[in-house]
Amino acid sequence: MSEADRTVLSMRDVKKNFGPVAALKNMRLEVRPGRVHTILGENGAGKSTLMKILVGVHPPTEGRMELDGQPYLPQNPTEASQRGLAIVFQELSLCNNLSVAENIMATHEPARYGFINDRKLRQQAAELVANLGLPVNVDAKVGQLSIAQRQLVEIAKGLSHPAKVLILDEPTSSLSDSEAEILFGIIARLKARGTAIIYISHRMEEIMRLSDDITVIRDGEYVTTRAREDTTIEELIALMVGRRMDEIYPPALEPLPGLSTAPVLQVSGLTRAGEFDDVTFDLCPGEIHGFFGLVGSGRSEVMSALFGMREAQGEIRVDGRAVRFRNAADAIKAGIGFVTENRKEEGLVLGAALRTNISAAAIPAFTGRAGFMNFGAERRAALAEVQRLAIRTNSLDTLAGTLSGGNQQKVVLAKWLLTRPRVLILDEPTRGVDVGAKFEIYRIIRQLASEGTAILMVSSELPEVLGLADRVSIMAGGRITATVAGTDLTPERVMAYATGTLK
Amino acid sequence: MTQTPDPITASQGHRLRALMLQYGGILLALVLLCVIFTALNGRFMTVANLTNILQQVAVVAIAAFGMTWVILLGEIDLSIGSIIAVAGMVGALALGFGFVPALLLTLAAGALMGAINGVLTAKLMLPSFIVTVATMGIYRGLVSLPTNGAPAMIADPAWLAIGAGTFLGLPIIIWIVLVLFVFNHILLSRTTFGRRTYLTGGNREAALYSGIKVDRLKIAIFTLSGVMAAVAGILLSSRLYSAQTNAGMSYELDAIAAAVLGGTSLAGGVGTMVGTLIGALIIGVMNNGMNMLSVPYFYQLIVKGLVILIAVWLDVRAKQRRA
Amino acid sequence: MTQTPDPITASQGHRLRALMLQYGGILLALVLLCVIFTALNGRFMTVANLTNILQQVAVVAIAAFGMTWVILLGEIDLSIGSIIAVAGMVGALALGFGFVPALLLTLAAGALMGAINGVLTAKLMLPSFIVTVATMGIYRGLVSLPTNGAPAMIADPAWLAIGAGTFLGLPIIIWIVLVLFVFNHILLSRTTFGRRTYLTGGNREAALYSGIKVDRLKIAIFTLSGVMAAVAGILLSSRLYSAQTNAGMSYELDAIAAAVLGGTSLAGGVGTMVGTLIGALIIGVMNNGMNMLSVPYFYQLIVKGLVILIAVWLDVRAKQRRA
Amino acid sequence: EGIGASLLTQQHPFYIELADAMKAEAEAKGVPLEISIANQDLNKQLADVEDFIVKGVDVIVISPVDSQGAVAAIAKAQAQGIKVITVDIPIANAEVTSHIGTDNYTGGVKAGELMGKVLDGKGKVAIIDYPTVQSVVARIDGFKKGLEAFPDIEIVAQQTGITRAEALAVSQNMLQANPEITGIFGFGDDAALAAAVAAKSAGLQDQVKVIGFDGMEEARNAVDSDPIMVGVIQQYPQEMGKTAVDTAVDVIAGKTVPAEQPIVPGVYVKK
Ligand SMILES: Nc1ncnc2c1ncn2[C@@H]1O[C@H](COP(=O)(O)OP(=O)(O)OP(=O)(O)O)[C@@H](O)[C@H]1O
Ligand SMILES: Nc1ncnc2c1ncn2[C@@H]1O[C@H](COP(=O)(O)OP(=O)(O)OP(=O)(O)O)[C@@H](O)[C@H]1O
Ligand SMILES: [Mg+2]
Ligand SMILES: [Mg+2]
Repeated sequence: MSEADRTVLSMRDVKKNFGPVAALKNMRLEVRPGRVHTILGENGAGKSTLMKILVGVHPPTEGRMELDGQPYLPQNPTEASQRGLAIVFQELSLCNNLSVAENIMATHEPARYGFINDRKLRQQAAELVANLGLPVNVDAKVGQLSIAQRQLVEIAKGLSHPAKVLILDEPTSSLSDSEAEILFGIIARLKARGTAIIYISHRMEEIMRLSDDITVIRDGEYVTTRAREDTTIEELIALMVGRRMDEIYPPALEPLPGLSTAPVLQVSGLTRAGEFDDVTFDLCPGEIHGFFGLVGSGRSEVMSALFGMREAQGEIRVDGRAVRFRNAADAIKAGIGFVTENRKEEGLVLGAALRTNISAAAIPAFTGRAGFMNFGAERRAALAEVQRLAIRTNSLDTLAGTLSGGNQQKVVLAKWLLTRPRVLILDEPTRGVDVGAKFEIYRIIRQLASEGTAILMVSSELPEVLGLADRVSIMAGGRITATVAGTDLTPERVMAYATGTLK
Repeated sequence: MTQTPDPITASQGHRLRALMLQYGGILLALVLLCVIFTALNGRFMTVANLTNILQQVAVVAIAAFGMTWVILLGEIDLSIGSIIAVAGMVGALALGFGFVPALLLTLAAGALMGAINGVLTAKLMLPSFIVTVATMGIYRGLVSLPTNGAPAMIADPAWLAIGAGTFLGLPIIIWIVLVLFVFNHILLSRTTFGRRTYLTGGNREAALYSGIKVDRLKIAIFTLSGVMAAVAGILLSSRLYSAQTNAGMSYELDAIAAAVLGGTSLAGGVGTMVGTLIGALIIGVMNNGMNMLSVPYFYQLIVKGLVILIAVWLDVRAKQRRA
Repeated sequence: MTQTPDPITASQGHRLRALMLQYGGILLALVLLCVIFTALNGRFMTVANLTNILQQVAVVAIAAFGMTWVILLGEIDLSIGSIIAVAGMVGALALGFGFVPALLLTLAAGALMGAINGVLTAKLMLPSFIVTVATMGIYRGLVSLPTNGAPAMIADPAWLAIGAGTFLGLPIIIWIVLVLFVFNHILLSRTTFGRRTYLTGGNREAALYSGIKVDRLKIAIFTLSGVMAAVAGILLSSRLYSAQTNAGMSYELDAIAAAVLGGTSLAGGVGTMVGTLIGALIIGVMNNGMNMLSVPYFYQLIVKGLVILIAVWLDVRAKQRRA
Repeated sequence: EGIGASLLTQQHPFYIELADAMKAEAEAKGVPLEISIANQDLNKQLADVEDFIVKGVDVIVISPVDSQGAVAAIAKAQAQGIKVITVDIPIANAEVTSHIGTDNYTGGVKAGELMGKVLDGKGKVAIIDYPTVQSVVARIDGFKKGLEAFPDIEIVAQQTGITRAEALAVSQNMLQANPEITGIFGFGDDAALAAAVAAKSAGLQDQVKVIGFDGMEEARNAVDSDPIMVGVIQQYPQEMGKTAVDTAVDVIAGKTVPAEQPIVPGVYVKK
């Protein structure tokens, strides 16, 4: 038996129930050293649950697992890590008030008699980060980092000690292509060293590039495992969603007749020291305006300033009238909606019901007489959004925190669709969303645009930006370096502006 | 994929079951207590005694309603004991202007003290724990100034009737508790104000992004808590025929305990008025029942602690089962 | 983007500045208080009086060290006041077996009571607020049983020397505070135990995922808090020549206030022992200074509240400036 | 059936002795006695009395948490036809069947006179008080009255120290601010004993004289053995408790009892 045929980790007939919810029904998996094994499935199919079972966060309800031919049933993450498994979690599991270095080295700090050697700790973390080629400052407090940088820290943490099996649960969901490239380089090196890698992602191109084996799961059930050479994107999608999909980026729809062409939003000279500088653009009804840039280029900050959550100099006009938003309520009243990028912190109340989350930004719309909530209308509206976005849940009263990552993202989207905004800001709207749902979201974006909603779309996924946007503003270092449209809208040009090689 | 059942009938049909599921543990604790006390003392389960319990629990229950709001926001209000005392004193002194002016002045004083807590917490962004520890001292100091620490007697018959009178055969004080319970319950569970409170307590950042004016809400809720404490202070001073400068001392702990017993999470975002009422009743039944059984004071302390532990444990277990 | 300076020189060079940045606001408050009291009373700034302050603050400071751990974890311990009393009583009664056995028994009792809090919180998954409200009553009831509420006299010279004796010219009680401060400070800032506490308090989920045994940690920390309270109880009983059954009543609030004044966040994950010590000193200086100035009791309450507000406000402002 | 007693506290030796004396006497007379502890909370006292009413006691003995605020509880009991006897602390503005108590004001005067005598009529005096308790206020007023006879004695500080720990800190600080203090009056034994400790730790044991109030065993021993403790005003809880129960028994038997049964405090000085 050659090394590559050896199974390092296997699981058979694994079941996992969360109360009445059957997250996994009959999972099967064989992972081999030096190969990237991708798990593919829709949102809520059970991928993260599978990984959490592997690293001892949840015990399986039933089933057998083996590691190196030995029975394997980790009771907690420590045991899993001692047995040689490492994981980069989908939902960030970092401590905001500690530094990057302290997070990366958490629980295996260089220490003697329990005393931590801080110098060594920072050195080791800095070395690790440098070796990995990650652009993060190890002394920064994690709470001050952007979501993308936190994801890089999470990756560094997962790689901070050697492992036989490395699990990456949607590591690229908030990375832009250039950071993703760094990660792919790392993966290649680990592969060469014989590390087995379990990889989860919803980005099909990436999957086809990286994977050696691909396991498809659907509704918690094992569907099939294919070698990458023996399959195609189309087939995988069909296996995953149970039907054929021809296109991912739906074509633009005819705009409704009588749409005004006057800009609905005009931004000029928007500046906030240290974050962004002289941001100027305008936005017309029905337009999809993309914002592209590398991590930390300041796009999210601009959007939160537009939404009244940050003070900034400069002028914002809505329908030609100058406005000054003191808070998000003002912005919402002016018809702006904002799908934020960090769903856990800014998007959702994890401990509240789905219904409560979906109506959160549209409370005024469900206010009846004397401040009473109109529960019937709220339920009907929430239900409509749940169905439109195919959010996987069995009740509107489910707590948002128990949904899978991608479904949580859809809830945030639903919440803002419900406000019927005239200007919708989307910050990484498809972060962690599966292909089928992505298509659905794109279709909705198109639909909204055709009805006259103006859309500002921040995305780090270049294909997504190119596939949807009419115009793209490219940000680098807090400034808009170019705005391109039409035939200029090519991947090469956009990347060149983003990285600063073209000015 | 989405096996969403019809949401409207779902919520209506399982109403009662949902109630049992939600409060099963804590209700069980309350019922157990009552059964035990009834078995041990025949006079426990009499109308007179149950009325007694409700009257005795009134002050803490009303304060706990206000506290529930504050805790739901993820904040805390330790000053309510002192506000109770100040309210009584303001009432006693203002009764010179007549009953209605005194009532209004007292409620206004409660609102003002609550609003100060709220403004300091929301606008200066100080932790509410430390703000209300500070105002707890300040208000307690203030209450003692007019009489130099002595109590102020109350003779106004209308004021005294609040604590001693009856209406339709039920003590007025119980009516007040019921009305305030219904008011707070509806405000919390049926209005947008309540909804905003849950959202903000659950995730302040997300609430801000959803367009909720968190600062205003916070001030409103601390004000509400102050008003509830003022009502509690009115009842207390009426029951005691006097305003005591050390009235309400450490009632904040009882109020918090009632809320937490009733399932309110100190992290914010989770809790109900029904739970708080049950929590307050548990505390009241326990105090009364042990008095009826002549349990010596120190043993009462111990038993009370044990009962609280068992009640929360029953509740936590019931909730785990459900999940 | 990553302008990482050399990390090692950076940390050494900016040590002092970092200290000022971190504690600037609260240090300023402490210094201001001292300046005001010195200006108003010449006897304030004397060695004798400063020794006085340190002695008076000792009990609360030590309890606050323990409390800081608990709060860092995102929990709370309201039972320490009662543990202080139980510790004194155990000591007084156990002195019959000799000084050393009494000392050990007292510390063991503190550890046991803390561990009970920890186990109930960690293993039964009850909220620590309600657990320690309950044990506050239970321990307070227990302390009164042996003497039926009366104080127990202490005559053992070694035990009394703890509160009254000196060593190298400094009262032993101050030595104890210093040693425990250094111990807790190092344990928190330099060891893996401390780091785990920060991680767990900052993000419990993340800590679990990182393989920290959160339950064990929690029990250990409540135990530590119990031991600290026991030491505080020993000091108090030694200073008072007796174990009082109402000793330490409401000291938990002072301890929490000291920690929060010192910048410890009740949400967990943020705080230091240095801050807590400064917080405790502010409380001590304030009490002493106002006594020296013969400020009447009620005004003291008010002034104390105001000073706490101003101190936290200065601190919050300083931190905002920095950010 | 029987007597219900609602006492102010159970964490003070005076009240412990009072309760013990009541229990002993009730046993001797064969009458049921139940004791509730109000723990210094007037609202709890009211609840305790309400519970007594429901239980159907014949007589209530009460040591009011507050001499004015307890009116509510007493009125409630009397409205049900239950007779009320107060011990230790009298009730203002209400008629009770009988009051048995120390004359705190007179005790305070005696303390003032003693202080004047031990200081030879001159010096500086500090007071530790508890301003929200009326019996203590009476003691302090009496003490000041007693000192009026000594114009060369000046009261230089008056601070609040409720528990022994607080009293210790307060006396340390007063001595620090006024090192020329020669006399300290503590409103109770705890305050006085703490003041003595503070004087010693400040090295002023030869200068300061301390007088207390209550006169429980610990304080009396201190007066005997500790030169700083020059005297203590002594109350008689046993006598008070016994009288209270005897009075209650008489009331149940339908006898008339005196409305006032004052127990004059003694002055305990070194043997
Ligand atoms: N703690 C939990 N309690 C209840 N249900 C849960 C819990 N965790 C996961 N689930 C449910 O289990 C199912 C699988 O979730 P999981 O997170 O594994 O999906 P996923 O495949 O990782 O999806 P995504 O691509 O969106 O991340 C979902 O229906 C989810 O709601
Ligand atoms: N190397 C770094 N170290 C510390 N902070 C950084 C670093 N780089 C950027 N930041 C911070 O990150 C923020 C910029 O991230 P932001 O989220 O605005 O970028 P973005 O363009 O939206 O990109 P993305 O959302 O993809 O991360 C700024 O607040 C900046 O201070
Ligand atoms: Mg997932
Ligand atoms: Mg961003």
